[in-house]
Amino acid sequence: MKLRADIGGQRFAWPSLKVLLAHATPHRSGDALAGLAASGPVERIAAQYCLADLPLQAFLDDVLEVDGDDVTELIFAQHDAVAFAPVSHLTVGGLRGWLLDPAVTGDTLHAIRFGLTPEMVAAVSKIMRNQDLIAVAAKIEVITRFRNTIGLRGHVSTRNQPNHPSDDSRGIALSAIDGLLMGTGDAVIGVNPATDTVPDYIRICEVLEVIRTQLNIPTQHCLLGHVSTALAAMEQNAPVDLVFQSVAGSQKANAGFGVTLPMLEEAHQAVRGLGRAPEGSNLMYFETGQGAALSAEAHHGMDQQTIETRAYAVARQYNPLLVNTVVGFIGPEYLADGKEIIRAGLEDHFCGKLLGLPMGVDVCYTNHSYADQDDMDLLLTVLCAAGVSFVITVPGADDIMLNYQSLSYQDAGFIRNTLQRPPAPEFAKWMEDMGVGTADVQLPQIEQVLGQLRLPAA
Amino acid sequence: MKLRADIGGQRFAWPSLKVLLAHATPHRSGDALAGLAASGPVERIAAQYCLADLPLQAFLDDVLEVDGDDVTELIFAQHDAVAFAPVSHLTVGGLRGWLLDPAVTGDTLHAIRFGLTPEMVAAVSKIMRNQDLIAVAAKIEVITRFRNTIGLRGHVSTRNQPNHPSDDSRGIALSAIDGLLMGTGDAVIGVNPATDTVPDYIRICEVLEVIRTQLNIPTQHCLLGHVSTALAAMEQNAPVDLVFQSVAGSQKANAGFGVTLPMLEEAHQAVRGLGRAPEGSNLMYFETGQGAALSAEAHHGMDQQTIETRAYAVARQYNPLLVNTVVGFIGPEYLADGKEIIRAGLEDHFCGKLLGLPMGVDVCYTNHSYADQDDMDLLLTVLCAAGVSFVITVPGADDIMLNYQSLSYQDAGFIRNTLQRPPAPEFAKWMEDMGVGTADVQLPQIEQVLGQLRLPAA
Amino acid sequence: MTDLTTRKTIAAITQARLTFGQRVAAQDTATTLNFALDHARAREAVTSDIDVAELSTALDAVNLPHYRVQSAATHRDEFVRRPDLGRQLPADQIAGLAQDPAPDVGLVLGDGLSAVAVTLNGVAFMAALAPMLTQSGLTVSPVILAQQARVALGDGIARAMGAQTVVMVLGERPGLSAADGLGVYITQNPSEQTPDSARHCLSNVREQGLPITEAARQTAALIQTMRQLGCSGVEMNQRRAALKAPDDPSPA
Amino acid sequence: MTDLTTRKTIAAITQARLTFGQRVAAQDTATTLNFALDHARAREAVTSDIDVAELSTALDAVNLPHYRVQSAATHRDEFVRRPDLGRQLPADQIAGLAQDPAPDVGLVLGDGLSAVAVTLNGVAFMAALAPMLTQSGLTVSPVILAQQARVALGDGIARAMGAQTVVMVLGERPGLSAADGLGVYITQNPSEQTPDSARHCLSNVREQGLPITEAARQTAALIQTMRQLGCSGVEMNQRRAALKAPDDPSPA
Ligand code: B12
Ligand code: B12
Repeated sequence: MKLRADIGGQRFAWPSLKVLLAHATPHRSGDALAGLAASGPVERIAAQYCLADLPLQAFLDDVLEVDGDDVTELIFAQHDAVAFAPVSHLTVGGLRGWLLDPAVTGDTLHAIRFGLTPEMVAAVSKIMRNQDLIAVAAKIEVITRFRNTIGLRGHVSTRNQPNHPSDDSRGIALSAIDGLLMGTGDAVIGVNPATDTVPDYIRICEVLEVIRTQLNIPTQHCLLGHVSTALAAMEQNAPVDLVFQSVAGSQKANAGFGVTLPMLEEAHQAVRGLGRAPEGSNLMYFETGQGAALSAEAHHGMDQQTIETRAYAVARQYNPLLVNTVVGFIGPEYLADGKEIIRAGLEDHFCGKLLGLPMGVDVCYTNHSYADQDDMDLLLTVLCAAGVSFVITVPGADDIMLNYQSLSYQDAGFIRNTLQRPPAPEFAKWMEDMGVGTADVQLPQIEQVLGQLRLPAA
Repeated sequence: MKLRADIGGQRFAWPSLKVLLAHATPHRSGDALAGLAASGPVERIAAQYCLADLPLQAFLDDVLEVDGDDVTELIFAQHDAVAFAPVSHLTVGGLRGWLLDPAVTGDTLHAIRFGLTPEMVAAVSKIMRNQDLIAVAAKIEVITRFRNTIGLRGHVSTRNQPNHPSDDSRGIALSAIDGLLMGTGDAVIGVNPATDTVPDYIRICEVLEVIRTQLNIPTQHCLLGHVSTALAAMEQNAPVDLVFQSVAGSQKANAGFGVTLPMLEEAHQAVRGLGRAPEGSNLMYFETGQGAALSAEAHHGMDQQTIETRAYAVARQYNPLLVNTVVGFIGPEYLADGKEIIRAGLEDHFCGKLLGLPMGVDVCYTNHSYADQDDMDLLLTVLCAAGVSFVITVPGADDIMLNYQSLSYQDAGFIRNTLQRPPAPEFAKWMEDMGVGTADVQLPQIEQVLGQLRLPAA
Repeated sequence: MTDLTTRKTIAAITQARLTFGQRVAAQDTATTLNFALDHARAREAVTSDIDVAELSTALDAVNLPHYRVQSAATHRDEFVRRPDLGRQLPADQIAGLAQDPAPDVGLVLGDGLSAVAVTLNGVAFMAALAPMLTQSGLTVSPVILAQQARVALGDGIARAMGAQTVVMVLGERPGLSAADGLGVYITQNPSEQTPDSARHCLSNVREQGLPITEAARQTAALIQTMRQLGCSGVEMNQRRAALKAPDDPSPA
Repeated sequence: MTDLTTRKTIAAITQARLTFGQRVAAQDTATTLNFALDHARAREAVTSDIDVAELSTALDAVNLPHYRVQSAATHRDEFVRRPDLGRQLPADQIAGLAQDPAPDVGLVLGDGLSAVAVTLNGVAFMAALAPMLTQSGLTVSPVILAQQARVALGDGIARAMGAQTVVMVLGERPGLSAADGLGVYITQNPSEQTPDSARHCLSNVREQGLPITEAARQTAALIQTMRQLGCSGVEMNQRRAALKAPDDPSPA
């Protein structure tokens, strides 16, 4: 296949599909750093013209072009020709039009999700404006369940992220309760551990379990340690609700995280074996993020957004309850400023949802990137318009362990009151019963609640 | 009054309230150009601390500090001590908290609008994040009426802007009809004339009147020529629905536009005298925009956002049907990039609404600024969350006369379908009757509609 | 009435990006990409520098002597963000401009916001205007090629040359559909602080706007009036109106 | 259980920005402004350069010889956007580094993402570590003050000095509540392409995190193990685990 475009008398050509994809991507610092970006705006648009005219069939070859990559194998194994049929005759540009067609409903989109490969979805996102990414994502409803229901149209859930630099039990509990009293945590109460030992893992799980059961909260908790630690903890009967793992879009990048597909399969079966959730519940939680594959030098010449989208193939294999991109987390070498972070957040959300995932976003930035709270307010607001499943919230928007800024617990109030997106119905009911989020109710002070909890020894 | 703040052992001081306001403003290129910006982020935040602690009472002195400025006189004449009473004891920071308090409803905010001066409102906006600007504006409902009802909660109207570089009658009609067939124009069908003679003014009014009456559209039209031209045209019985004028925040800046407050008063009475609208209708249309006063060297040392807000005092004096800021129109010397344009758009919208205006925004940028359609998608989406009254739309987002990019007619579909904000109810009914905006209906082609119209001779 | 059933006849009436496709969906992919390309081209127009050698050759070909200056803005990005610098004529640029005898009219060709417009239409405009002025007995300066130039830079140039009238021709901010529009700003008795209200302006000087020779003709005519009345801009309009019909109620 | 009814006792447990005020409204004004100030301070930490003279004096005071290099990144903004340059040691910086005899351990103090952290804690860490190493019979290099330094810059520096172990101490990306955290990255047999998985890392080295002397102690201990096993990072962990308990099922 010849990949080229003529623009005003100038001919542009690209040696392979993955180079074309990279050159068609909206500008971002990480692709420039990797030497994969277009030479300038005109070449970028030329690549977009070329991409728009490409038949979707072209993506049914190995786009990554690497021998023995199990993520690629998974992508082919997942591809469902029947689901693909309604769009198999389209070009990438045609797919964009079809996705935006008002006659194409969310149900139709859900039905074709295994007909689309990550690369097709990444490709079409590259020729879509922010508005298009919002409009299509807003049509799709991805519903998942554990102790409550995530992803219902018109609802936005939150993760309560009570991290602590030394994993102090009471430090974690204080932050978790603070967030619960602000109405956050229906997606999950999820802690990133600073430590990585099995005993610490179990201890923190128990702290979260105490909070959940004693306050009787219809939600789930999760410790975001390594999957191997989770496996070891489950063997010792730790109260594990969800198993977490960071995943990426190539075998090599996953190896960089110390994880393989069989390990994920094993973990999925192990957590199902615990029987803590009703049959058929969703039991996994994955994080991804543009830049991780490049930073592990495992991107194989793919642009960071395309390889990110391939990670969603990994994620959807295990019917997760939650998936989120950590969009602005790594730093400006991948996403330089508010504009790039917002665009990437919308792309990731759109791509994940179109591939059938319950997609959340860590609306965040680091202090070395060129972004601030105003940018986060924008990203949060447009994501809610796009129907995001959940966002992450931390005390005062400041994660004191990972050193970055995400949303604050207070932002959950903005989501409910101004953007009119209530949390999961079961959790909303709990809030009502507790008086959380209601103007006049005097809530117990955080110290009182903590005093009543019987925490495991720190 | 001493204006100072101590930050980490460093003392900052400001010689006057207007310098303090300028230094407390989020960074923007125009203030830097004017030499009015803070020396850096820390001084800016120091100024915000100082401003937050300032009692609102401090703004009841002449902030502009210019002798014989009639906009200042107007601001004092408008100030209503009774309306001010509920907030008179507050500082600027206290006002922010009060505005965000869920117990303070839109009705309460509407009731105090003449208790607040433009400078108070500008001041509080400077210490508000984008999210705050959205949350407070979203509470306020400003309803105005002519042939339809603008500003109802949950509705967003559009201006249809069919400009033409030589004011060709058929060129204007083609564009206007194109937009109507996409469901735009319930706020107004409004043309910026390239020419500025009375006969041209009358001719274009007649073209718009033909379209409105023959297609039986419950909307109003407007020619955005100079107010003096409008007066002359009305004397000759031109079908003038709304009188337009650009206004600014100081007498000198208005003089730069060739306009005085008595002229506006005269025009208001003249258009009321035409009796084209039901008694009590709103009959004026104003545009404003950050940078205009500075470009006319009539800002008197005030930052561009504060002096912009003063223009709203002028606007609200004449009960307008519509007011909009042209936020990104002038160029990067005032608002450099997408981030600055979006922030300024949210500020202007918030300030206008809090002062009681039916606030719209021209979501736009020029080719020399550092912005693109992705930025406009963000601004549009967040403005709809903030409850904007109307936005401007042009064919294909490209204004071929004024050389800038605004929203496209298609964006009205995004507003209705994805953001779920229908137009004015009367206009929505007309669309339904016509089948406009419905998937299956075959609309008449533009040429047919135009062929049927009996346009005045070009 | 013209046949309006073809896109071609419609295109002759307006360059507006009308919707010829579906009326409920978002813009189709081709439209979106064309828009993006036009935007990239317009950005190029803003960020490119004029090709001085090319303009120089073209001016030679029409026998117009010329001379080159640059404002206090050193590069395009600074020019775009700092209009104040684009209006300043650095001290070291002044000496070379002095003319003996001083010309009546200073001719300045600046890049403004579109080098493209200047390259396409700038020389033709000057070639049309200069003989009209000389035929009416006025002396003109060489064409001053001004880089990183805003409108008000012409004032300083004229003063350095001792010209009482200045014609500043420069690229208007490029639109999405046209980057070739020239703005012609004419000022009588330019001073250090000429307000814009004391200038005249012709805009959209380009093939699909105000044709070049017509613009040159109007410029020459305006210069005659300005020099008679000793002022330009709003003041000139008012004086001319007062002369014509003291009680005419219609605005200038 | 400690008394949790005062803010002070809570603050001793966590620096998290808990909500002590109203629980339904947006953040109050003081909280918002404090956040903005902390952000500005953290940005300052990222964008400031280390004060080499000050560090130099401080190192002199604790009798540590030192030498200065800079990566291929020329200024802070480039450093932040181009981590690849921050990892490269320019050819002209190599010559001055050669040591005779080659030291066992190369000591590098880099700015990383926070000059503030280096200024506050860098010298104290080196002053604690160097004697521990020499007491255990290892020779150490002068402290190499590296500007615009990423972790991997230490590899090139060590190789230029002929050191088989390198300790790269630098400012971690600053958080909103703390800009004083040092990251300590220790690598055995650094090569041109050391993967991060072949390093060890101690993070959050600061007063409210891992105390400085404790971090120096752990670093010295790790260096002993590395030099015995001839590798660092994941490989070292695996070998050590294999030595300790070949069938231990718990992860490293
Ligand atoms: C940007 C712009 C403005 C900006 C200028 C701000 C700025 N600092 O750049 C603002 C919004 C303030 C403005 C105001 C006005 N403008 Co204007 N403006 C334009 C626009 C869109 C682009 C100009 C451009 O690219 N200039 C080139 C760059 C390189 O020049 P510059 O040195 O950076 O900027 C100077 C010029 O733009 C000049 N300028 C701008 N407008 C006008 C108008 C007149 C009559 C004059 C003499 C000079 C002038 O002032 C700037 C500062 O010195 C043109 C449309 C076009 N296609 O050209 C209309 C245009 C030039 N403006 C026009 C008009 C009518 C006006 C106003 C009189 C509107 C009003 N009723 O108040 C005012 C007058 C301003 C004044 N003080 O005299 C008309 C002029 C018609 C004519 N032939 O006389 C035009 C052609 C648009 C139109 N068709 O309606 N304008
Ligand atoms: C940014 C960051 C990352 C980024 C690095 C990307 C990049 N190019 O900068 C990403 C997200 C890829 C990452 C990945 C991992 N990280 Co990390 N990371 C951080 C963080 C937040 C800041 C680091 C920093 O400021 N460095 C300073 C600058 C100047 O260095 P740099 O040269 O620009 O960047 C290098 C280092 O950051 C280094 N690095 C980053 N993480 C790790 C982890 C280890 C074990 C090592 C040896 C090196 C290393 O790799 C970068 C490229 O060379 C720290 C937290 C902290 N407070 O320091 C955690 C932290 C260092 N990471 C940690 C961990 C556990 C990991 C992972 C092992 C997670 C996992 N399970 O997959 C991976 C391993 C990466 C690898 N290939 O070895 C732990 C280390 C614990 C320990 N004492 O060993 C920390 C302390 C966070 C925590 N408490 O959980 N990380």
